[in-house]
Amino acid sequence: MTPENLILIAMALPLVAAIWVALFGKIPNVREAGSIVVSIATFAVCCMLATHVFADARPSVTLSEMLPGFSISFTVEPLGMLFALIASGLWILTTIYAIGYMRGHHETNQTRFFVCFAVAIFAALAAAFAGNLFTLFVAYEIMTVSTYPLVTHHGDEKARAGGRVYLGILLSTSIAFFMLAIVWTWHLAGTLDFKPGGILELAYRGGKIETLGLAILLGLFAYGIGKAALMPFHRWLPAAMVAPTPVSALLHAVAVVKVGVFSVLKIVVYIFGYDLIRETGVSEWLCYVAGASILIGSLVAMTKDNLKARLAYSTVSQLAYITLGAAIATSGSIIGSGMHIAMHAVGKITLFFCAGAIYVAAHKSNISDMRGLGRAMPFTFGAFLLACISIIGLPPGGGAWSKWFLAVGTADRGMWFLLATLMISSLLNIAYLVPVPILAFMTPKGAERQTFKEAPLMCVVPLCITAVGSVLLFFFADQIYDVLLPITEVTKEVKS
Amino acid sequence: MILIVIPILALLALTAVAVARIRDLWAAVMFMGIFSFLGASWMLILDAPDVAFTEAAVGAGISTFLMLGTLALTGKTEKPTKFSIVPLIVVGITGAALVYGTFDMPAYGDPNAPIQTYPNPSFVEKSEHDMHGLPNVVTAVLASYRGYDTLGETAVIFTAGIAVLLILRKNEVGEKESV
Amino acid sequence: MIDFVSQLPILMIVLPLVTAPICVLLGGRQLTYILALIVAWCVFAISLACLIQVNQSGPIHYEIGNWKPPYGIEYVVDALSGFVLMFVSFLGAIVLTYGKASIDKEIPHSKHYLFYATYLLCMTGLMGMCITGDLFNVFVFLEISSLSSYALISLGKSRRAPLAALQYLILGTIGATFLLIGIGLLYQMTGTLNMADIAGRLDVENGGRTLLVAFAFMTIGLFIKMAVFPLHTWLPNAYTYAPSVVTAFIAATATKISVYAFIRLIYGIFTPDFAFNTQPLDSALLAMSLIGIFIASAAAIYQSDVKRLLAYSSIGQIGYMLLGIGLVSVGGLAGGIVHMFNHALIKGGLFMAIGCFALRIGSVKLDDLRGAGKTMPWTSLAFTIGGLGLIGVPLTAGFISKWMLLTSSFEAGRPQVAAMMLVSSLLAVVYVWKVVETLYFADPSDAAAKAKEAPMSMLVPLYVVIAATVVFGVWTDWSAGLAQQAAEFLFTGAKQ
Amino acid sequence: MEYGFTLFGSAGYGFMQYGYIACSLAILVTMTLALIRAMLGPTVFDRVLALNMFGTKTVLLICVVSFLTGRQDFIDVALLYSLMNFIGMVALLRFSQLGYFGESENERTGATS
Amino acid sequence: MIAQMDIGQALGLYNYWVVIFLMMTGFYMVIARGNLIKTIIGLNIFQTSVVLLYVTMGKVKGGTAPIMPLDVGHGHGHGHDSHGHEEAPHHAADAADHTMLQHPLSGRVGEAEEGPASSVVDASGHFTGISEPSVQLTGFEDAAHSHADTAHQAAEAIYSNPLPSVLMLTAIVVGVATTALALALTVRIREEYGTIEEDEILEMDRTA
Amino acid sequence: MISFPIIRVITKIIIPYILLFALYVQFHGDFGPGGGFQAGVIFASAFILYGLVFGLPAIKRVAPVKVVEKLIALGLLIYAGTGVATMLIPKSGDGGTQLQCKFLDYEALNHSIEWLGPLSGQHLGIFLVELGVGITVTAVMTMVFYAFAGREPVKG
Amino acid sequence: MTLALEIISWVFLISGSFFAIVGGIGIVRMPEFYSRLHGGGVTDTLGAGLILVGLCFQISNGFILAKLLMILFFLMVSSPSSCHALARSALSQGVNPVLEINTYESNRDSNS
Repeated sequence: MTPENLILIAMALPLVAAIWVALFGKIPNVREAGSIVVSIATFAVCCMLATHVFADARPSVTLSEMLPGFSISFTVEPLGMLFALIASGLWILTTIYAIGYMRGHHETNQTRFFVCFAVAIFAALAAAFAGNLFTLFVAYEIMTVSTYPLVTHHGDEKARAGGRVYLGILLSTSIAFFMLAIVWTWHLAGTLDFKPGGILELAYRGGKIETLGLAILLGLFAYGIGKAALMPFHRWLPAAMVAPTPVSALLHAVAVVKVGVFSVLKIVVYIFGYDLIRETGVSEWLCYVAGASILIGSLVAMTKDNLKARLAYSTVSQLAYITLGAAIATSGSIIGSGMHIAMHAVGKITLFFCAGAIYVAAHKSNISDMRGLGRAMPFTFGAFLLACISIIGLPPGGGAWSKWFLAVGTADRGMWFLLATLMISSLLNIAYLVPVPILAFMTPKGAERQTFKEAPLMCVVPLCITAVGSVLLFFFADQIYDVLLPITEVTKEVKS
Repeated sequence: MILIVIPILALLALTAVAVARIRDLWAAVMFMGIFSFLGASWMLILDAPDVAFTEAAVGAGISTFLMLGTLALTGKTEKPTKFSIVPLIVVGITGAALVYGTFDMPAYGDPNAPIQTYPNPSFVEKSEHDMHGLPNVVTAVLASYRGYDTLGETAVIFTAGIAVLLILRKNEVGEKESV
Repeated sequence: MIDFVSQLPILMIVLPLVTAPICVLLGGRQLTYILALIVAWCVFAISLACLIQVNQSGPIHYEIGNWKPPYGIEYVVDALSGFVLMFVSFLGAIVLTYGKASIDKEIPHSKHYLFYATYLLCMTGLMGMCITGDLFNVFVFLEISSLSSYALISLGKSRRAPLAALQYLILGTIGATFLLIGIGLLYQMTGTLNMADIAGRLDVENGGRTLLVAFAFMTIGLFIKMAVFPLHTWLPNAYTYAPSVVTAFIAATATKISVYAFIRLIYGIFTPDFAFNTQPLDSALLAMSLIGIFIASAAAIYQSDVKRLLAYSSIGQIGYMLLGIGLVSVGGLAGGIVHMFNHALIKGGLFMAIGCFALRIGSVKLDDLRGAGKTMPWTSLAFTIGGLGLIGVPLTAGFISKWMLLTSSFEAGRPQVAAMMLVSSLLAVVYVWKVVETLYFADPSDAAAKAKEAPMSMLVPLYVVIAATVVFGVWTDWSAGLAQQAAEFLFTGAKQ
Repeated sequence: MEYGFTLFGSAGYGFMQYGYIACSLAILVTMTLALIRAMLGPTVFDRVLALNMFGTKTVLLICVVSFLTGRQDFIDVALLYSLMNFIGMVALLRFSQLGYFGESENERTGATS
Repeated sequence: MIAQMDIGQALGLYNYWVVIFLMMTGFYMVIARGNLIKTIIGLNIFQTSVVLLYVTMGKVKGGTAPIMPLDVGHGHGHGHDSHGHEEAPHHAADAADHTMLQHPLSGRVGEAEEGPASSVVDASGHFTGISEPSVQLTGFEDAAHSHADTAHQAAEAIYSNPLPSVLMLTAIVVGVATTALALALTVRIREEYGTIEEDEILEMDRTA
Repeated sequence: MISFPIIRVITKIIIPYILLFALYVQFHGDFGPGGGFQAGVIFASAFILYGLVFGLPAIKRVAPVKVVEKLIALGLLIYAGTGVATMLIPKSGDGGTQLQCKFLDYEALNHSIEWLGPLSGQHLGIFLVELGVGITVTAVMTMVFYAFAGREPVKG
Repeated sequence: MTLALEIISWVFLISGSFFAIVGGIGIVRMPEFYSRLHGGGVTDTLGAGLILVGLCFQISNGFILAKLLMILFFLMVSSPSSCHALARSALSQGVNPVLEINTYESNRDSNS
């Protein structure tokens, strides 16, 4: 099988899953067996594809060309491959977890849920493989629309209100800013393809756009990609917390937010070219906005008692790390951002799985109600603790490496203030995450009699796997670094 | 000729204003008939007997019958409405625009106007040649040169006919009233 | 042997025109339907043949009655009119195919043959306006189409239908009379009615003021017919209270033809130089269309009747077409033309879906449509896809035209227009989503819960149209290519 | 301005023309008077009477004008006018008698359209 | 703007201004919006005025209607009767009379009277006119005769432009079609609402 | 109009003349002012007058609704049919070639009748076309009259 | 045509014009409906008739003469009958003749 075919197969599989689920909606076992099988197959295909990509192949497929130079096409490069691997890998676990959660929770409309879920994964893969801005945009929009039914899954007024905020912010930013930025790029560069070294340099050198214009364009991109949850367009993230927990896991760990920051990263690397950004300094403001998002997100997270809300704000903060890395635009920080996508994905999904497991088992969602739960649910809270470590950036959590690279990046650019921000933020992370397992393990049970036990096996197994994964990533960070290195190297080759 | 035209024009204007002002709808319809009569007289003077003929048949004839028939079914007087300045302004602007547009027009009856000189040979001269001795050039143009327009016109009348049928014909017994 | 190929342009118009009286002569319900259906598809086939012929061998001129243009009436099928004729006849045919069940329900049976005759006449009028090269002939066919649409609209079941028709009649007649005044002034200054001839004989030095007024009057007349924002008052009522089939047909075609006539007016009769350089029409058009888009879209948001909502959206969409004209570039014009086509498909599809709802639920109030997504899944899906097209989501037809408009507004040096267009799309998101949310995520209303899926005879044509919106959103060589060709033709034609 | 305002058209008229013009003016004066009555009312019958008279005067005017312009074949139009005038009168009377165009009570035979 | 126009030009346009006044009266009635019937009457007046506008355009000073006179052979052989004045003093009037049909300076009046009948119509009575197509006419001999005459006349007489008349015939028909439809709708509205005052109807719709 | 015997009598006297005049206008339209449309209106006026004076049922006996309805279509068909016929009949071009005519090209109707001799296609075409217009207009106007007269006023 | 015919025709025309105007004045100045009917009758028959007859003398073409006579016939038939119908209709609709008005002065206020 050629890598080109693998791309198509990888993307087709989730759609197959969606159709399968839709067809066998009436028979839950068949439906879900299909889901799992397809998700494993997708991951396998992605791995096969990865062997090609990591061997410096850049397979490319063009589906249809709508206008000259304006097409739906896919090109796989390391960053996207990494993201695809994360998405497809975690999809398997999420699917298993979701089955457990949904059954444990007796949710309605499960068929719709799994269909949309599969479509969202398809969109994530399409975004990962996107060969040009337009394809990325399409995938991005498909993701927005397909996750909307997931957010409003409960169908009550609260869910619909949350869904409205979710869809409203994501669609409006993407249409009003992202689209505008794409058109502008097209106008400037005459192409939308992702090219190593960026496509805007020529336009900038040719005087078609001033530095201020470039800064505005970057701003349009950064805010247009609402999924990156850069403040002040982060409101959709907490609003989407009305969704069932597997959805939150999907939204906040794997698919949606990661598509956002991934897009930002990709635009910085392949559209602007991070040398251009660094040279012109157009991203400095973005650094500070990202820094502010990091701090504010963390601070807000501390005030939330609802676990999912706290995690949501934590995500806002963590996403800003990635954006910050992109904005700093040194090769180290870019790699750090790319790594952080992986590290945070694995860590955060664990946290959400835990939150869901707690909810399934104990029907608790507020942190203050979780006193002493750790004894009843040791695996869950153990996993929670491991993931916390990774998110905070302490060894042996994977997050340590990515944060390290980011910190090095700020130091390279002499942004000492931002370096301090990163450090303070890590402290804040400790302050809002660690109390949860401490509360669960260390405090005695409350007065009421509690007879909780662990959530169903289908829930616990995935979360243990991801927790272990987040630790393993610490030891295999080297591989990720190697994988991501070509992104920056290619740029240098072009420069020289 | 101008001695006749000017009174006719004055009467036309007077009638038009009368129609606009009068509240009695029946009288308004009658004035409309008068307006048509006068307009047709002027058309005759303007060398358009065919148009005058038609206007007489339509404006003073069919239209009036229809209006009266409708009034018979509806009601005879108009309720006084409160005066609004907006329509007057709109009308004023439109009228001013039109008057402005006349400034570059060829004068009335100018034989050198584009309309009189352009299709050369003119319809009159051409139709002698084409029509094998059809004296009424208007008919020749109507039915032959621009016969297609007239087909369209017939289609319009046809449309109006079946449209009125669609709107006013009562439904057959056993069908619910289309209300 | 009769050479039918050379007679195609006239057959296109005369065939339905002759069939209408034949319908009346025959009477009967099924027979006339079949006859009308056959003729409608024949007309589509003919128009397609004409379009192909035009693409291969340039514009077709057909002198009716064998009289040379300044004397007789001439038909001109060029790239633009061929394109418009094609989609008008297509929508005419497909809506008729779709409409049997709906007509059976909404129109008294004894009037069916009259209905079909009127429908064919309406089609004749619209196509006649499009194909003719003679200015006065435009007026005549405009009246044929208008009169028949007044009659068709008044057939609605609501008691407000006759009033809506009368309001349309009054405004429409004012519009037509303004057009007539303009034609008269133009004729007086040039001595001819043939469009190409007029264009050649315009004498701006000596008749500037009269020509200006003629242009203004014709423009306003056409604006009324196309329901540009401040002159739109007839449209919402007319669309809301007309029978479903009529709404689908008229909404898809009537206003587009007026836009077409306006394009002809600017590019075929007056020169763009006259319209845009001596008068600041381009800025005026842009301002007007943007204001129209915003106000109409905002009004659409507040509607509780879906038909009315879509009607307001139509007013907004007309703004996009004018925007394309106002950009005064090949790209912008092509965008406007493509948007005519795409919007015809999308609006046709949406109103067809609404017709299905009306058939099964009996009402198209938002309240009554609650939860129809469950009982009428296919119709709801069609509506959703159409709605996405209306928003301009990528991979739907609506996107392509918006993209073309956006890029050309950048090229025209008006990025602010592009930005406002994008912001206005957000309003479209809101009103479309309002309906979609009601369909899928609200508690079913009584009527919707009892409804069953629309019959196959309606769904199949509906899906043909909806599929077309997707197909032309992905493979745009054909639609955008033809529009591009037409726009280039207009521009180069104007330069000669 | 040569196409403008010469009192008697492009060239002088003969006695005949003056005569016709005088005659037309007399008719126009009568028309004006009829119009005044139509405006004043007060009953609807006054208006109908004035309308009828106006119509007749139009017929005359057209006859005279067609002689004046030398196109006597146009009195077809006058013929039509006289017909329309009569029919219009009948319509008006019918309307004022019955209030609507439909069948009167004693003429009704149950036929419907 | 107006200052640039001389009086003559103004007088050359007065017809148009009257027509515009009529149009605007009709237009005012339409948009002043009250009674539906009144609105329709307004539309009618509006359209009739447009007809007048067109017809005014077609007129040529000193021209006549574009219908070639049929009744040749009577009087002096022209469409209009020249009243048989023999007296010398009346000749001026007679000539002036002719100018309405014929070009003032043409002086070919006499030729037109006697020439054509012999020269253009051949012995068999078939018309072989000036560069006539091969079609021969016998069913229309009368017309052919008259045509022979009028053919020459047409060269001399000024005819007003027939095209505006033709257009306006169509426009009038369109107008009456519109009126009929509008009235039919009005009848329906009255049946539905019981009134034909627009504001009352709208009020009823609002409260309904 | 029972109560107006004089009107009834006068109407009876006048109607034949109206019809005669209508026919005159119809067929003399090539020569003087008038044509199909005007003739149609006059024809219809005669019907309307009859209907006004003698009542709707009386006029419906003269011109039944069904017939009038079909006549509406017939007139337009005659017109359009003439056009289609010109399309189908080839005209003889130069040197005996057979050319296909365009729509409404009356030259195609040029033909020769044994006892009459050659007949101008233009005349024939215009005649047919005017006839079509006349029929349609008559029928439509009568129909519209029926439609209005068939309704009854609503009290209120 | 002879001068005599000319003179006769012009006499008719002028007297016709005169009666037309007189009738016109009558229709405006007469005090109430039924007396105005009289004025209308004068113009419609006498005025119109005289003018048409006067025009008849000017015509040499028989066809046009026939048409003119036709018009005359129509007017003569239709005007009186419609006048009659009008009067009758007015009477039946309750427009009563105001019999006590004898002088123009006394009707000034009733007319307003």
